[in-house]
Amino acid sequence: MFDNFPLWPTAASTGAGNVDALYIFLVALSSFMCAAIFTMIIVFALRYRRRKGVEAEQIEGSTVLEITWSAVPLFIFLFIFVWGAAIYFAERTPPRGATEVYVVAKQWMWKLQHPEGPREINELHVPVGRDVKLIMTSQDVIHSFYVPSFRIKQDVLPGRYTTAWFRAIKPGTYHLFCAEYCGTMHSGMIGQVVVMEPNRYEAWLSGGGTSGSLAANGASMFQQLGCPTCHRSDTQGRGPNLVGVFGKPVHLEDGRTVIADEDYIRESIVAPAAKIVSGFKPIMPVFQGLVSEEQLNALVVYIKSLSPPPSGSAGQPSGLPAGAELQQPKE
Amino acid sequence: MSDSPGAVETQKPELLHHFSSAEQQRDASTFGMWLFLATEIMFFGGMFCAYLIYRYWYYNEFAAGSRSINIWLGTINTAVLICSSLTVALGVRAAQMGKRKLLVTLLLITMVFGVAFLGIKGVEWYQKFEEHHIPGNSFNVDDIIHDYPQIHIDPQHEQIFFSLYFAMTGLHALHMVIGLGIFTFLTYKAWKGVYSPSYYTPVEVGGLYWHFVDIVWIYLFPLLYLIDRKPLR
Amino acid sequence: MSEHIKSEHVMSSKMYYGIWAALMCLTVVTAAVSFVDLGPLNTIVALVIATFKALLVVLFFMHVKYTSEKNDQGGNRIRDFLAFYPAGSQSRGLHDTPPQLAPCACGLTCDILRAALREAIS
Amino acid sequence: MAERETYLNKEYGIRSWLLTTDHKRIALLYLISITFFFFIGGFFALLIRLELLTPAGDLVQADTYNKLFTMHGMVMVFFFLIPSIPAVLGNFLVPLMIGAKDLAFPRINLLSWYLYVIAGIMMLHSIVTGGVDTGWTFYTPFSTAFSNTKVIEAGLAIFVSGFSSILTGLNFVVTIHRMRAPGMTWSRLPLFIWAHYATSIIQLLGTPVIAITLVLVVFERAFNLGIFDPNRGGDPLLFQHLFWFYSHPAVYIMILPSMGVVTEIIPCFTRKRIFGYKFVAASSIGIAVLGFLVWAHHMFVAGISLYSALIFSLLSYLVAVPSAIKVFNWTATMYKGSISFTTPMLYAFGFIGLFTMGGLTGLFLAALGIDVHVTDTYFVIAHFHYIMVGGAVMGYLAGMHFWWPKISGRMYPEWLGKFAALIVFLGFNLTFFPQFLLGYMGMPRRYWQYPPEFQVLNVLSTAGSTILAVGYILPMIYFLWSMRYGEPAPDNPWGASGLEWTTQSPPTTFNFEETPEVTWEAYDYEHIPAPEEVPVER
Repeated sequence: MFDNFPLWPTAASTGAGNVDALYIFLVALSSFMCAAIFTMIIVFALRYRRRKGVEAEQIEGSTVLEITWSAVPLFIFLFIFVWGAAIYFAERTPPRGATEVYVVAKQWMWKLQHPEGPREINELHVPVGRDVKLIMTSQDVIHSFYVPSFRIKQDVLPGRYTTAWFRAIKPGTYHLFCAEYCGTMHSGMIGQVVVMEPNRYEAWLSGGGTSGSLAANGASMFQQLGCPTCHRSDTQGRGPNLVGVFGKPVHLEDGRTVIADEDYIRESIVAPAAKIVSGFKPIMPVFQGLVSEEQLNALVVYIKSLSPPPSGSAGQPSGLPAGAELQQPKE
Repeated sequence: MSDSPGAVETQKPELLHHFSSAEQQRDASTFGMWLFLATEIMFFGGMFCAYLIYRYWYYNEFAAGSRSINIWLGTINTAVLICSSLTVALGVRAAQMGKRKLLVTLLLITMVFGVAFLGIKGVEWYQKFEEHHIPGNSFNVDDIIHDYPQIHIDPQHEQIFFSLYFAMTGLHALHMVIGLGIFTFLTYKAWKGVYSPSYYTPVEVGGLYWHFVDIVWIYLFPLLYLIDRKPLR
Repeated sequence: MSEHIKSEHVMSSKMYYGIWAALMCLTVVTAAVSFVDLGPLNTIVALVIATFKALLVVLFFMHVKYTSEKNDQGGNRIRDFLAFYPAGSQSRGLHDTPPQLAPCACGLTCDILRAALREAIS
Repeated sequence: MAERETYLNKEYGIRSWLLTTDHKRIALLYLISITFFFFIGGFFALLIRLELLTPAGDLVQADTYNKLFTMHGMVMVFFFLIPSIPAVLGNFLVPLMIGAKDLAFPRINLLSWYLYVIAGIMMLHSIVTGGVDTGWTFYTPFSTAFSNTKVIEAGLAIFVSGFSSILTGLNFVVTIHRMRAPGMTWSRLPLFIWAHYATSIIQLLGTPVIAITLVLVVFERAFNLGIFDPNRGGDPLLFQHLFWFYSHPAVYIMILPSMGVVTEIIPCFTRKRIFGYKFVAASSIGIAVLGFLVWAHHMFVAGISLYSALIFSLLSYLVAVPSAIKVFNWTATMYKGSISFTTPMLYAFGFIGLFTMGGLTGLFLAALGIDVHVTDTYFVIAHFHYIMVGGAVMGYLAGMHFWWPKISGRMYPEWLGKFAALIVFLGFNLTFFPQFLLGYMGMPRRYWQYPPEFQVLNVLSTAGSTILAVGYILPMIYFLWSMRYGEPAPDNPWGASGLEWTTQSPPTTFNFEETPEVTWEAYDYEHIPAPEEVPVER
């Protein structure tokens, strides 16, 4: 009936329902507060409107009332804060073993790449019921990845990775918007997320001419760029051994310790001098400008694939780079 | 005092019509200047905040950049500013005591110090210009990288140090130039004999400003010049 | 003479020269110390000296020490700002009474507590 | 009645205005200039609304649209809202209300107006020579490395206007501290003064931070520095932190004075003391202080850490408490009052209603989980227009009507005033309420074209904006009309309690015949007779 006039976005992800619940609660609370205050104002305005011979009654104030109407809202606010924070916490914490889709934003286009290989532009196909983690970066200015039906939004910044995740629960086609103003065609930087039943997703996956998995591309980049010359899989290399590095703490030359996450690996490629691993010399060339964002993503995925998935994750997640096992360097 | 809105006092030309007493007027002016200095603290504070964050992130580059600045010029400039602060303080004192010639002399000496500061600053900037350390297209820190093979220097991060160096010293120098303008005005008025022991607020307020600019430099000096001067390992 | 405006206290020039000498010494000290390896203490020492110098300038050259020692009407900023008296006492308050942001906040808190106590007892 | 000498007829000629140091004349200079900018900004807003009538981008080019919303934001925020109440009503009333002859620094006051004019000319110049397309938020690296529009000039214009704002705030603080009439203690100050005091503190401590931030942006663009550009090693989030450190408190620069106005009007037309004077005063200060601690709630999805997001969300809820206190106190003041429905009172009612809605939707945005969904959508647009237009502009109009008799010495046509108030209220709600729905549906802000399912609500909003425009033009017309044809105003047409009503309308240049001595408390309405006929009908 309301084809052109919907009032509520579809709730198509596991998180959407939680956001809607809090939203409905707040709408109810606000309506109640508005109704209460407006009723009071209207009643007072009519009941105490100016009349001949009736003087206003001077009232100084009431400390008890003041404290009440400061404390009660405060407690309600704190309640809302906790509820909102809980939702946010879930939104910001991707489950282990989520399929990792790499997103590169540029003026004015979304480029997405699945771990299995397919690349998409302004379109993202995902199956129902799978956790999908988006690892995003920008080639130029700040963008923002926004899917209203999933209730997720995350700014995408140049020079670093930000992440978001969702699990779709309802097949359909949903809007993908850029929500951070990014220049002339900001409003044209839109696309769609297509949520499919798993079997149709598999069909889609095998239908497209894939160019090899992301990790496999990364592996060949790794060879092409000559990385294995130094980053050998033993301890004799001039660079650190990269097998098993990802997700582990790394001791740096200046005494700090960092966790080897995506941002760290990325930084180590584009600006190797920033963090030198303890015991090594700063001899690695700078790759800034020599590798594109997509190639960088492939390299990061490849290096990640050199580390076994964290133990305790529920089985082999379907999203693990398909070629990870094959690409393990021969010892 | 407030009963008689001061028929006597309004005869003084320097008392503006809307104040009820010279004291109220003087008080308002100094209070206003203190508030303005609070504003200035926030103004420089924004930049100091950026400085601290980047210094924490890019310590190596900041240390190396700091070493490449001429510490002698920096120290001399600090001394010059402290001397100028002394002459300002003495100048306010001369105004309080109604010594017109002394006041004019001290104000002039202050300005000489101020100009000297800017001159030395100019020399320093010129050195940086010759070394291609000015951020922009011709920015080049190969010399610094070469000088310190034992630390790892990212030219981009080095550029941030120099960006902040020029922004901070540049804005400080701009404040000095404004201060010189104020002092030119004060000197002219003092020479004309406007100030007396009962009316010297402009000198005092101008002095507050000058001292504040001095204080900013007192912080800029260690933060920019003395990050890491200790012998390298 | 009515010219005797309160803060018109003239400080001795000797004091100014003393402060100047201290500032000069500290400048030399801070530059010299930076060449000595004190580990992380270098930065701290540099900033402590800078703060001390700034304090000297504020307290003596900018006359804050003097103006906060006297405390008649007007002129004194620091103590007035922090001065405490309940907001209820309205006997003060000619146009030249000092600023009372902090006192009002304190006084208000006081009033609230007093009223709350009264309500609780009765 | 024989012509009395007033500040308006004391001197004539252009010089007597452009070189005046009289705070009342400077207030009028400000009034004229901000009205000019209000209509420029409003014109941009109408073009935006017209473009959004249809989903396709068909009225203007995408670039033009981007410039329109940027200029709308910059003009309205920096050249209308921030100076609006402080520089016009505050300038006019602060000395009058505390019994002073003028502000502490009349010449600096004039200087601040000239700075505003210079800034305004720079802004206009950047508009006519190409405009700016960065959004009023100047986010880097777009503003420093990608935009090819007049960013430097606009940035400098805002820098200069910031100094104008700082000087106004400085003047107010010194005046309130040092120039009060005998007997005008802090606890007898009108709450309008308290609100302006809190506002001035924000202006003094917040504005310099945006000034230095914009200077760094200008440097980065002009001299290729790399402080905020990640491609040159900088950090764009640092820019956002510095920007919002001012720009969030700036919201309170806009709304606090409005609250002050409403707090004057409600006691007057209920013939009652304000309920809980101390709490209303303290809540102004509380808002000013807490307002400085919540800036990063604009950045929940910008890439800040989980924990800082939690802290800023919590603090944002704290700042809601003093706002709630004010609303409750205004409502309680009406209890057992003797209420008359004049134009200023209608605007005050409108203010309370719209501000309440704006504030309550603020709770949605401070809730982290919901903010992720609705930030950067029309929900945010609606929320801050409820605060800034529904709140600040309603308060401004309320104040203009309330003090117009004092400013001009004439009464405006009351029935037209009521009519306009009604139109503004209806037009406003029709314009902005649909935007809440649009936002929750997911329409992002700053979109030149949009998917067709958003159209119906956009059409409603555009329709509302034309009504709103009429509502804003009407008062300007009848105010101008009343200056010549309005009935002469008595000294105290409303029977109000402030010191400003004890002097003649319009006041003389030095405000008071002799310095008043205050022996009564604020809002002393039991001792002031209500005027026979409130208001002067027709």
